[in-house]
Amino acid sequence: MKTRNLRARANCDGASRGPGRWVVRVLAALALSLATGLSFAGDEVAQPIEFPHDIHAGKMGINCMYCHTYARRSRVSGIPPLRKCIGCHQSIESVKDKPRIKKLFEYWEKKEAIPFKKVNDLPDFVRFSHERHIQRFYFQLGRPVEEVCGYCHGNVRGMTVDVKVEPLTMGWCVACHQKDHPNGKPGVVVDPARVIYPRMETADRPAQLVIADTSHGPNDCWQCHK
Amino acid sequence: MSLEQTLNDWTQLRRTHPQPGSHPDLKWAMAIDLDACTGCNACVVACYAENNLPVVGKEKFAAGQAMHWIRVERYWNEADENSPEQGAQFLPMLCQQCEAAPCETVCPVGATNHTADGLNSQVYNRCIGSRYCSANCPYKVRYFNWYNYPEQEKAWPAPLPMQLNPDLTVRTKGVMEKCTFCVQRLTDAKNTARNEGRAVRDGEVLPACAQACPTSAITFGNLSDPYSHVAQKWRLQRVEINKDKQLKDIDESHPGLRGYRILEDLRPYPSIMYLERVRDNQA
Amino acid sequence: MKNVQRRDFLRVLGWGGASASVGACGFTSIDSGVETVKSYVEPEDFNIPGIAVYYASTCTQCEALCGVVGRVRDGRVLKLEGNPVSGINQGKLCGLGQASVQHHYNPDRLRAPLMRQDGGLKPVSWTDAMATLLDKSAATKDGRFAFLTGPVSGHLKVLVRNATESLGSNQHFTYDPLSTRVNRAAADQLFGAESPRLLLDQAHLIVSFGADFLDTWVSPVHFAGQYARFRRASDSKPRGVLVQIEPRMTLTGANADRWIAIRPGSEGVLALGLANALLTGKSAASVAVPPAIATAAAAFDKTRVAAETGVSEEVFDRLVRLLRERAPSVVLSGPSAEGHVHGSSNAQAILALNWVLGNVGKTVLLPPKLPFPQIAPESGDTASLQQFTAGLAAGKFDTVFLHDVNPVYSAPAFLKYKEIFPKAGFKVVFAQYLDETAREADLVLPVDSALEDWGTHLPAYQPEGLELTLQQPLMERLYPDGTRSVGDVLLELLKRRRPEEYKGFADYYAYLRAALLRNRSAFVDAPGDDEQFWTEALSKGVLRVNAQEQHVPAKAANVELDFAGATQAADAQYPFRLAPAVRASLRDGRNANLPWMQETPDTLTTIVWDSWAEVHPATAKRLGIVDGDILEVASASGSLKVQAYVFPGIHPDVIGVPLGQGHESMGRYADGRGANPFRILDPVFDRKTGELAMYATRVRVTKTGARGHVVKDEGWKSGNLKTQAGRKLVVTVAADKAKLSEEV
Amino acid sequence: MNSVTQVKEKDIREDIAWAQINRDVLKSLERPRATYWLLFALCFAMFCVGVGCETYQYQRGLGVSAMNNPDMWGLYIATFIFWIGMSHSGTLLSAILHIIHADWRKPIYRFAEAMTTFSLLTAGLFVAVHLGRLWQIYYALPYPNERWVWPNFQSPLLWDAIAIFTYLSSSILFLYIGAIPDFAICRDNATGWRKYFYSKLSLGWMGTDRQWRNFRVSYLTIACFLIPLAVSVHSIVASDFAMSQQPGWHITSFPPYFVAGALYSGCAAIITLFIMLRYTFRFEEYMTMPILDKIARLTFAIAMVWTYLNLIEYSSVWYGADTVAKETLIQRATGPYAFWWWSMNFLGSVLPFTLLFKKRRANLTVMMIVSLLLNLGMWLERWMIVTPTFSHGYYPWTWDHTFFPSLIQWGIVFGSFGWFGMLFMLFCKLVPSVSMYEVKEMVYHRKLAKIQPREA
Repeated sequence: MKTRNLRARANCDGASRGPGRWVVRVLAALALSLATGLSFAGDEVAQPIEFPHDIHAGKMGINCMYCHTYARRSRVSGIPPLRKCIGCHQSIESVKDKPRIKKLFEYWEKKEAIPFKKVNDLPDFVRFSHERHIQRFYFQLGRPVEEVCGYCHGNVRGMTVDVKVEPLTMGWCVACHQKDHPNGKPGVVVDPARVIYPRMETADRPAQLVIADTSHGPNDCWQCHK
Repeated sequence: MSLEQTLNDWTQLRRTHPQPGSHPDLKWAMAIDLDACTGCNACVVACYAENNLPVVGKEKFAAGQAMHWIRVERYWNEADENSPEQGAQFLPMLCQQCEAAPCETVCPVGATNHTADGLNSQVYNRCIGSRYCSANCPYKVRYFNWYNYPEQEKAWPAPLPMQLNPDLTVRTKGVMEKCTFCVQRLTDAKNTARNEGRAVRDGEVLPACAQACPTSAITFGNLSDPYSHVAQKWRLQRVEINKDKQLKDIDESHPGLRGYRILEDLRPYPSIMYLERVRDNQA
Repeated sequence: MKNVQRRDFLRVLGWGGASASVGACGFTSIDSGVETVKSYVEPEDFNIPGIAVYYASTCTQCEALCGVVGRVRDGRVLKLEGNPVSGINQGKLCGLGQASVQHHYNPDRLRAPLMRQDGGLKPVSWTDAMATLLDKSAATKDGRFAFLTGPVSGHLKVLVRNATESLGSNQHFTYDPLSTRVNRAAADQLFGAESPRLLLDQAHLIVSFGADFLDTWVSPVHFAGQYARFRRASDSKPRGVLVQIEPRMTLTGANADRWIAIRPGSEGVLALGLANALLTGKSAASVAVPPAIATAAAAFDKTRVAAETGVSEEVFDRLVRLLRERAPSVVLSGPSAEGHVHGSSNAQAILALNWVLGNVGKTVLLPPKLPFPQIAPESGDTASLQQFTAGLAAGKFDTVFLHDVNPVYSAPAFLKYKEIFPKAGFKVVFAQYLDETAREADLVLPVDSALEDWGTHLPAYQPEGLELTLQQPLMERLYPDGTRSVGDVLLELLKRRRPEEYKGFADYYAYLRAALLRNRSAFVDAPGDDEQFWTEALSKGVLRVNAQEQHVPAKAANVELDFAGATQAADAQYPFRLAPAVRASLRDGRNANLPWMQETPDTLTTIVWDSWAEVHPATAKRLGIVDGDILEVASASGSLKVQAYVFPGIHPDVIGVPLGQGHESMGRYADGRGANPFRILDPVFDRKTGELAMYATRVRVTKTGARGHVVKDEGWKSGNLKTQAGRKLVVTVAADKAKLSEEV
Repeated sequence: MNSVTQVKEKDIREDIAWAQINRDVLKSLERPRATYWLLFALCFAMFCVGVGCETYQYQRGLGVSAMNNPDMWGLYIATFIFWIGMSHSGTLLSAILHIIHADWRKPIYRFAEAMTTFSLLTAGLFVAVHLGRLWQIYYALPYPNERWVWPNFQSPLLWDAIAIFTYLSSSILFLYIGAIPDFAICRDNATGWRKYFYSKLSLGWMGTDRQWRNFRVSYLTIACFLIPLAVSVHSIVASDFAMSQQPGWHITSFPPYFVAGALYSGCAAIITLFIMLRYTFRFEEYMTMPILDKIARLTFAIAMVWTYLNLIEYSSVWYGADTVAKETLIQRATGPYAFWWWSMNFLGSVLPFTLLFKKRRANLTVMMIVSLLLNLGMWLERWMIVTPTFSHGYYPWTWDHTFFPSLIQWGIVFGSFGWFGMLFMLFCKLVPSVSMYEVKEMVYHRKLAKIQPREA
């Protein structure tokens, strides 16, 4: 069983039922506690059009958000509307006859959306906002885009078809939110009694400040669980 | 994070008494004016529409398994037996989002606990359905999924599922659920505010019930913001979140105070203040 | 937003997280390549996946016609909120309005036209259906056509009228089972307007004779908003006092400071008694009161009133004192006062009190004059159904269209509607469900839901200025080739009959747009170019019409009262009066198939999913009735079986049975539930207007011996607990103790 | 240790040959007769009923148990407490009586301990049955996980989980260790697979001095360890209620009250099984009437303690400040549950007085019936603690005075007895239900007492 599946199962509460299944999950969960350190490998996904990220983001150096334009405005990043692809490619003669571009134009003629497969998917009970992360790290803290998107999506410039590079499980999110990422305002002293767990403080940082740092992060189950 | 750390947290978990300043930035609270409430049920329907509540049908309703997060209760006076001359008494009852919530301490898995902005959260994924929270809830406003409504009980025959709100899950059998103050709206509002680098404005976000209420009987807002409408109401009624006896209880003669919290003497410190219903005896 | 584009984006696309996940954790696989995500073909700036867009429209659930905004996300309408721009509901919305999404997504909606072939209704294609429709209507001989609709206004009314005329007929009937015609007639006579503008929030006192303005009467959400302000106190005005006088407690009565149970039918007597008491010591000249009232009133002194109405003298005096002290006030007349042989006289006597008290001009004003009468609201009545039925019986109609009505369900049994209906040659029913009437039709045309259709509406009650409300689709048709807009169908018909006039219009939408643009000048601050005007109109959902204000007449027109039969001798065989109460959730029964409406407890009895008979405790005691007893409520015209509910808020001589249930064919949530009191109404009519007297039916009640338990939210499992059992749940404070004026 | 003096008269005949003891006891392990299989089949059938009901409930959801808001806990929790209570018998007999050298316990403690273990197992079932999502039950365990989420250590339910696990494991250990010498005896007399089976179980017991010494020490240690545990377990179960905020639940005297109730039902159950075993396996020689008499008297004593605590509960509620709690108490006595409540009090407090009469104590039939009734009373007690508070709590709107469990619930409760029966019958055939080596000790001490009577 691959680590990813283990993680998936551990985060899926009640999706698959049936007597005995939960035993498996106990084992899975226990195994997980050991397996947290393991490296993660996503597998290739067959897409209707193998979109070459390496050319667009890598060679051309196009900003991720030029195409994934919703990421900074919405909880979902979305994939570019067909018109956007056409907008450029109808004027790029050099590659007009490449098979993928041909395919692209076929879809365009049919005025039909391309049925891409999701690579990075979250369970439906998770409330995750691209907007917040982009706004904070890209716009407020001015980190470079490849780093900001790279936190979760890895080095997309190196891939043709995107591949999932991080497990995107709760433990993984928490691990990141526990890190001491710089906080806009100084930590407010909050009564620790009001926030239950998982508690984020590490030995070197007092509880109160941590809560202020991450109180709207994973300390607050409702921030991510809907 | 080590077990020792958790245990250490556990020792400092709950006080019997909420501290002033527990929620420096944000503390969601309500004030419900029973003189304005006409008992029209608009809030109830709004809640069904917003929160994907299943319609359980007559049989299950008869079995006491209805799923209305907010219910409008109708009481008569003892004297009303033959002619209720001053009408009926309506009470919209929803989760009181207690500050020292009896439900939170008893949940074996901590599926329900207090959020940083003073809500009493219920995490469906975590819930194992021991129903201890409901057992310990004085208001009995927690509702248990006795059946698998979405799939087995067919609570939403097609195309009704298209109406379901994607911002929150549809609960399945075996989990406890309750009023959340429409947390999905609150979270979105907070995100917007933080994107714009400001605090949440008063009136910027309302739960479905408050938004629908034709008489605006429900005031909702941030109690930690002294200028918010709800905070003003609480202050004016001399009701304080961290007291279990308000001025009104201490000094009966004090004129003009209508604010009270239900079953306050049990000390759950509810976040909902009710305003007494007014009747004119001259009429 | 340009409409063309909106139509495009309305295509539903499956975005990640766009679909509500089913199950406590719903779709939980986080493996790659499982879910598909599609991109838009043509992007729209205002449409961001995962973010909801709001569109303004109009709620057509009742005649109030509140403005709504629909929350649309990824092409699906999710929820309706009140439209803040609308002067009617100012951003608020009642439960029934919220529930109209369930009309839209209802599993029992018709998805294809049905045509009667060899006895049964068989699904056919729209092309065939339209062909038949056009042929049949073409074949109709002049004048032998009739159109029965529910209350209708705006451009749909124009089309209906023109379609009727194009078939050489003028037989357009508007039928409303819950008609307020009596009230409107009386108001028209007394104030010169059918629905005068009421400033409840300005009043210091409201005396309502059965007008349930908080729940079911005229424009509930608007009045509820006013009521809230009416209850507040300020330095300028005290907290308003509400007195409700009615035989059966309505929600408004439940909120009254004083609820007075009155003998049904004697409301007018009480009103005259009050007039008498108020006028004594005043010269008739000093107050502008209709002479007839003044003269008639003289005959009604305290004791007589007490005797006839059953309202004690002490209560009467208190009422007089209130009316003297608290000015300005408003006196309202409602269905329970108007549903009698002498209903009109009751209404006039009651409304005339506003003259006596000098409220007219202060709290009772006139709405502005409507520039275009052709789109004026046609609030229906029941008399028209009688005429229609008469016409059918006489075999005067080859072809009939029915839209937005369900007479087979809502017509009283004595009309024998179901038996007579087949006499029409060709019966076309526009319907959303296969309801009782549609079953009898020859051609059933499935219509769009209110959230799919275009439309303009003119609310009969205009709170401020003059508002024309726009109705626009909140999403694409659920069944694009299954349902159509009535407007489109009628336009089709008109194109056939009067090509030269109508060939210009592609569809109903085009027609509306053109019609409104043509009269742009008629609207307040209509901006520069058409496009801008139209866009703004759509985004607001409300158009303010330039209309000149009307002022109330200085003196009331005279009225003629006729109280014959006001006080009838007790009937030994049928000792009780039937109060067919209107429920805000089901109204005339058209909403019985909305699960939310069935599941939300009734406001006063908290009963769900059923009908019941309200019996006063004393009566129940006398007849040995307890909750859950199955009673037979029988009138001279029929009987029904229904469970008993012992209810203090009702006059001992009255049995209350709510309307709306008892459907035979409507849908899975409505069918075979409860009983339908429409059926057992007696053929009693208001003497002046000929309206069906809803509250005049006399019934007798007998126990069948069967007993169930009443399913309700109230603690039926705890010995029918009705009080707070000593807990401090709802606390009541006396008005003089509270300091409302100092509250925020 | 010199326990000569502890040997009471007539607990056991002193002239039983040791070989005969072996023979008599091992006889109970021989190939079962048809009646055994019949009984076993019966228990299995009961168990199947339970499983059937549970399966249906698992598939459909807990709604089928007719629970509702407010009646969130039905029979399941009541019966859970009942079984936990049962489990206190064994500990009482083996541990407490062992420490105070009440040697008459020796012939009967073995099956009592078995009872402890099995009723704990049964109780455990009810936790699972009660849960809405039992496939997530592991969330209640403090296991390390990548989400860094721990159970809520504040919740009495969590304490329950931990306490019960500990108690279960240590009672199993206790049972097993106490039986090692007997397993050895079985091993020596067995053939075929039994030989293999018992030789594994007896852990190579040779009966050397060293083994005996270690055996005694470890046995005593666990005994001492077990007593506080037993008390704590039921106190914790009590705190499920006492720590809540509901009228009629948050009562200080609950923990001792529960413990007393537990011992009470435990003793009653012992009497029942005592009589059954004595009858079926012809154990008259070992399970003698004097012993029965002693248990009976013990039972009476505990019954009185229980009654006392019960009255304390009532009076503290009655004179307490919480009006609602008083209301609930009155509701119990006069409301829809009046019959159950009064019969509970009668069976629990009045019936035990029959045990005062020597003649009754000597009459097996009477004792059988009484002991069964006492347990019924105890079961009712649990139900009367759980349900009335739910159906008549603080909030009047949701009162439900008509609550009655559905057949599904009854089916599962019914099934649990089948499950217990099955386990116990297996036990009888696999483990000597009378501790042979300790009976021998008794006989030996008897003899000693005869030979050298105590000097005045």
